[in-house]
Amino acid sequence: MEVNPIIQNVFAPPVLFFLIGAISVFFKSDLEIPAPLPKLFSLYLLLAIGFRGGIEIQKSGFTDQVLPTLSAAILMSLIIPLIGFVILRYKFNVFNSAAIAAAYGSISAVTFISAESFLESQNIDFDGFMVGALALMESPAIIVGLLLVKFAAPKNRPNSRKMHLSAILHESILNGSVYLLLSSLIIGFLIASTNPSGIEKMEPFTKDLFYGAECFFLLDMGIVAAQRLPSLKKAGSFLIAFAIFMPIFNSLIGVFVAKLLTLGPGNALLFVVLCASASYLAVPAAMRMTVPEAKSSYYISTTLGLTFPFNIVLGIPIYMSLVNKVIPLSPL
Amino acid sequence: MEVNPIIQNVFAPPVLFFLIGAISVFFKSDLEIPAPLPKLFSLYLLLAIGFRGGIEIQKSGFTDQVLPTLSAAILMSLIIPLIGFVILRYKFNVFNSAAIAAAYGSISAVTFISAESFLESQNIDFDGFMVGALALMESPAIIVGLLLVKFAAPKNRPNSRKMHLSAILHESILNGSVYLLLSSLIIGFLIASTNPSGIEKMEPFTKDLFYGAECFFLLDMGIVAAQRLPSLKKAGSFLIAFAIFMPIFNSLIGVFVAKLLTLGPGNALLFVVLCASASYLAVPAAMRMTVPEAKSSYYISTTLGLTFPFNIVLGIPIYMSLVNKVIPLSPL
Amino acid sequence: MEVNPIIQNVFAPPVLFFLIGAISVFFKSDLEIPAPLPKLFSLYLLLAIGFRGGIEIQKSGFTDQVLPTLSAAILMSLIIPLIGFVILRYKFNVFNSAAIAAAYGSISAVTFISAESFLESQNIDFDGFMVGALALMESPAIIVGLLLVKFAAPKNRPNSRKMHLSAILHESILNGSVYLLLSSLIIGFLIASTNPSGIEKMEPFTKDLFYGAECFFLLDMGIVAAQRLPSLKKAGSFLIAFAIFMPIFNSLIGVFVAKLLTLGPGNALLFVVLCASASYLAVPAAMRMTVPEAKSSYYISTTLGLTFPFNIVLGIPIYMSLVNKVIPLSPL
Amino acid sequence: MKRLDLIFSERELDAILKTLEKANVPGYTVMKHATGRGPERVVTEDMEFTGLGSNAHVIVFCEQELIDQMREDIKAELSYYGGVAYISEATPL
Amino acid sequence: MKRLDLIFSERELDAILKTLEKANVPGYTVMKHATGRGPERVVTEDMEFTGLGSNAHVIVFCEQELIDQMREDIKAELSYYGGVAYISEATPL
Amino acid sequence: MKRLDLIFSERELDAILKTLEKANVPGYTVMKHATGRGPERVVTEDMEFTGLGSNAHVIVFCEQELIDQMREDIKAELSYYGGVAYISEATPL
Ligand SMILES: Nc1ncnc2c1ncn2[C@@H]1O[C@H](COP(=O)(O)O)[C@@H](O)[C@H]1O
Ligand SMILES: Nc1ncnc2c1ncn2[C@@H]1O[C@H](COP(=O)(O)O)[C@@H](O)[C@H]1O
Ligand SMILES: Nc1ncnc2c1ncn2[C@@H]1O[C@H](COP(=O)(O)O)[C@@H](O)[C@H]1O
Ligand code: NA
Ligand code: NA
Ligand code: NA
Repeated sequence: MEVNPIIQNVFAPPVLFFLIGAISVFFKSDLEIPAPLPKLFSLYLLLAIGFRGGIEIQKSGFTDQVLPTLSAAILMSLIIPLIGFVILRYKFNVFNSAAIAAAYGSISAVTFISAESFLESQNIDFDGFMVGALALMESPAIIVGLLLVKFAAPKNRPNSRKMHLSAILHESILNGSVYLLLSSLIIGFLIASTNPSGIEKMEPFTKDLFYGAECFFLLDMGIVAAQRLPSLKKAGSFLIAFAIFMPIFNSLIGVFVAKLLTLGPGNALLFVVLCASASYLAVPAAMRMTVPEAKSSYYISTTLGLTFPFNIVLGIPIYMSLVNKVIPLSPL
Repeated sequence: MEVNPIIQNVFAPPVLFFLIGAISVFFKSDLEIPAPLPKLFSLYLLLAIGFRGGIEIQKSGFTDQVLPTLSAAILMSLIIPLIGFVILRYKFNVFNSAAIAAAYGSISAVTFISAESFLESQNIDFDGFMVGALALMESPAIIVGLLLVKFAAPKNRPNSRKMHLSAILHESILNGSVYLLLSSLIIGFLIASTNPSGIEKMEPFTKDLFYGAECFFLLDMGIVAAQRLPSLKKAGSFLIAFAIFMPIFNSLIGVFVAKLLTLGPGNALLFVVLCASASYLAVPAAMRMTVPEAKSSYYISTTLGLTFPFNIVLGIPIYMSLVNKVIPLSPL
Repeated sequence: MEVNPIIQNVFAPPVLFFLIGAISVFFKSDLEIPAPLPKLFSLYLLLAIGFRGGIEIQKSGFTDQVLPTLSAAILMSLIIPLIGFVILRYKFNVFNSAAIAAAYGSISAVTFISAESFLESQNIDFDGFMVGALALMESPAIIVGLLLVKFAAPKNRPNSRKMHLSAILHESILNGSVYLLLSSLIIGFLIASTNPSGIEKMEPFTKDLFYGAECFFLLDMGIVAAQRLPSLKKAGSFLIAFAIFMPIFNSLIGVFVAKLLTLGPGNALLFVVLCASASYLAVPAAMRMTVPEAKSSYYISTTLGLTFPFNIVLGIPIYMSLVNKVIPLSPL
Repeated sequence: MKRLDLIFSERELDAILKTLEKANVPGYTVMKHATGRGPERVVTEDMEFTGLGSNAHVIVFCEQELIDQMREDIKAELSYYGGVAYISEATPL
Repeated sequence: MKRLDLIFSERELDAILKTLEKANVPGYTVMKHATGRGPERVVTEDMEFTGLGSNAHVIVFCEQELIDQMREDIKAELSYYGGVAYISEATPL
Repeated sequence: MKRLDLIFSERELDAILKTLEKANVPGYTVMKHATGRGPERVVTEDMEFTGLGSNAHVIVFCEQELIDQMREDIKAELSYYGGVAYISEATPL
């Protein structure tokens, strides 16, 4: 690769739109995308990524790599929150530590989408079953986070409410974004199996439009991320450092697991990005309901204000270099 | 046909998205599509179905079948409310009976769209002029409903306001959804006549995107329908039975009229679906304004909560079998 | 040209949708497109027109015509407000005169888009760099308007706040719509230069969908324009006359400047339309913030309620005839 | 000064605003997209895309006299179509 | 009659409405998409698409007794999750 | 406790919120997308996509002293750009 991959990444439409969104905030432009329009794009992206992933999984079938990779993905989303928790406990109480750790164990679908776009622009192959990993990594991290609170929290948890296992499962699996992604994936799979003509009719919506809608949504994400920055300052330098170094650390674990799994470079990048990204949809929803003691600005400002932009702009190309170093290009 | 048509229908993307919407409610997922996004899709579908219908009508010209079919459609939307009214009067007062009957005499554009998608997936032909029938069946049912109230209501109608004929016409023809459908149809017709190059430029929006937008809207309709179910229980078993048997009864009349009209199987199915479907857009708007004595939950919960899902999931394939039985496949 | 160009223009989908929007208001239909859906389409159109313009500019390169045309465009947007101001001062105070004049010096992106659609339907060529003129004409008119207030307003301006140059620049350049158009243009240019494969992936969103989205937005603009008419009557006949004759007057200046610039008929029409159109996005935002003494209904009702519909329906074909008369078809 | 809160279906908005204009109120504020429940009806968010429509919440700050003037008209409208109206005290800042 | 204003995260809307229904209030009005700041939290518009959600503003016109009846339940909910509740006087039109 | 209702163009929202923050109010709630009419201007829904913007309705529950503290700043803002401000009584639940 001749050109610096970071530069190459920055000159992709989604990243550029993200940047002009962020810049508009710094220059105090009154550009805004009013609610609920961002929700429309967010729902659309989840539906489309799920649907297309389901089709790809059906097409490629369950190869040897699928089961080990999905298992490893779930494992990562169980282990990363534990590591994050231990680190965060230096500075934060159990509630905040568990909530932030869960966010970093879980994933960000839009970061994943951006990594896919990056791979496509570099003509690097990847497999549809990685969307399965995406879908499977949201819930386990939430469960770990809630169990950490359940067992590590002081017994005299103020205003405590009983946290039933059923509530934990409900929050982790039936969260709107998890549910939409999973069920769209199942629909895609079913359609590809039983009714392939349906795919073609969906594609103008789920495929052709996707890239542009991604750009539009990233324009908004740029605005949102930049608006979060001030409240990050209040959160303190420990958390700011955490929001950058935790993804890098997770990407390092991720790349070695990807090597063990003998993933190709495309799948490896996606795996690393799943490890490195942090959730701002499912995890905040679950934590707000079940651990109101945790300060929401901690877990939302770090994920949206720092980790997300870092991954989108710098992280993905950095992880790609990492993958290229660690995983020798096998002659496939 | 080897495979059960109901199963075949269920494995189409629109129906599957409808089902996951409904299931999300049963599992108490927090998936939601906030207002006014459903309105966006609803407006889009009306505009696109009208526009495309207008083009088709212009292309196919006014064949021998057009006038009889459209006249029969109007006739059906005048007769069905009368039958419904007589049945409903066993249990309900004049106001409620007239409002519910009008809803069942009128049509549901999204049910019609779903029937078109079903026909396409089965490679069965149908004609563009059936959209004309769709557009023409909304208003007459409203007019009949309002005349029923005007003449059958007790003379000492409490809080009565004079119901002028002009108000009745206004509510029935200038209702937003009727107006958008009709005027888009006219635009489509005009463009096809005078400026065919305009069609091509519209198609990515009105045609390619249509199927995906239909799925997205049906996802929301699934949520809405499932949320309506509890209030249906309150409405009582008579109304629940009515919401299932009235469409079946109407489909039976419809299929024989279709036979008399010598419609092909595709057009016949659409005709039957128009008879069997019930309105949740134009009729509720008109009834709310002019017959506030009618309980809106009666006519909205039956149409949205029961008749619509029944038609989408089971009705359409059942009506197709009916059509196939009653209308012998002529060797065209 | 055989057919009357006005008739030809009216039978284009965008104009027809505009008209049915307006007609729905006259017939008191309850058709409405609720906020923030119009904002979605407005943002989309700005993003897409900017992006595509940026690509075109990069493709065609900076020809000899680019610099003179862009300079002339800026000049026009500086001069027109001055002329408008002098005329308006016969009837209005400094504040109202400056605000209205600025609106007419600035441009309307949707009028520009409609002119492009008109040219395409007539198979007349035009250049991408005209979008540059579009982007450059918004701010100067605002600056002139604000300077007019700064220097012409009575010294004892009631409730006066200091109007710093920085505030003026901020309002004129960092206005949301100006910023989005300009930055999308830059992104389009950058992508076309560095990453042409990105263009193709954006096109279903920015190009294929464009025409349909334009129609949908014009449907809403028809509603909005017609709703503005009553408040125009209150504004008085002087302002009504101004809202029609000022665009015509500006188009006359425009066509002669276009001739001087030796623009081809397509570019000439776009240049004329930029001169003749009036702003309802950037200028009202700026005036509201910095010149609250001006009555907003004056500048918003004239631009939206009269000048915009006039240009869309009658203006564009009239200007085209004008261009065809003044600019002899050179044998290119 | 008084504060008048009116909550009713957005379908009646034009009629209510006409009543307010007729009484020459100094101003009013409208917030749409409200949902809720009254003695009989439930208004949910999904009604926004159906023909029923959701609720509007109208606030009017004005003198007691104006309220007395509009009372009968507003009450007639609300008793026919449903909706609530409440008055409270308010002091200009 | 009293007017009760409740402002809290839309995530708790179902729980609060259940409390209102349990007390048999004659009705209520809900306005979503509210943002704001409380003693601890800031709720901005962008939270509508994230998992946090924005605020809901609920208005209830009812008798004082009903309020007394609901007080403990509402306070428990709001003290756990945040939000404010205020009562004022209101007279039916 | 008092309840302060402010209604004004959303374009001034930042300035008003800055004033509230300066006075250290315990919190506030913002509802956007309000329309309405004042003595001079009419604000309709279509202004949301034009440059004018619609109205914001801000509610503040706070002590009288805080209101006294903010009064001049708020009045200056509202008299320049338009908008209304009213105070009423409110008791915490
Ligand atoms: N007691 C109440 N408190 C607050 N809002 C109410 C009350 N009663 C009715 N409403 C509102 O008024 C609307 C119309 O009520 P209804 O008279 O039942 O049609 C409801 O949907 C509620 O939004
Ligand atoms: N003093 C106040 N005045 C008005 N609204 C408030 C006030 N305090 C809190 N709120 C609202 O209640 C929401 C929840 O507050 P909190 O208790 O901080 O979570 C805030 O986001 C505000 O919308
Ligand atoms: N008397 C009033 N009652 C309720 N709202 C008002 C009143 N006067 C003005 N408003 C609101 O305040 C906004 C700005 O008013 P104005 O001062 O005319 O610019 C209006 O658009 C209304 O929403
Ligand atoms: Na992660
Ligand atoms: Na029917
Ligand atoms: Na101009």
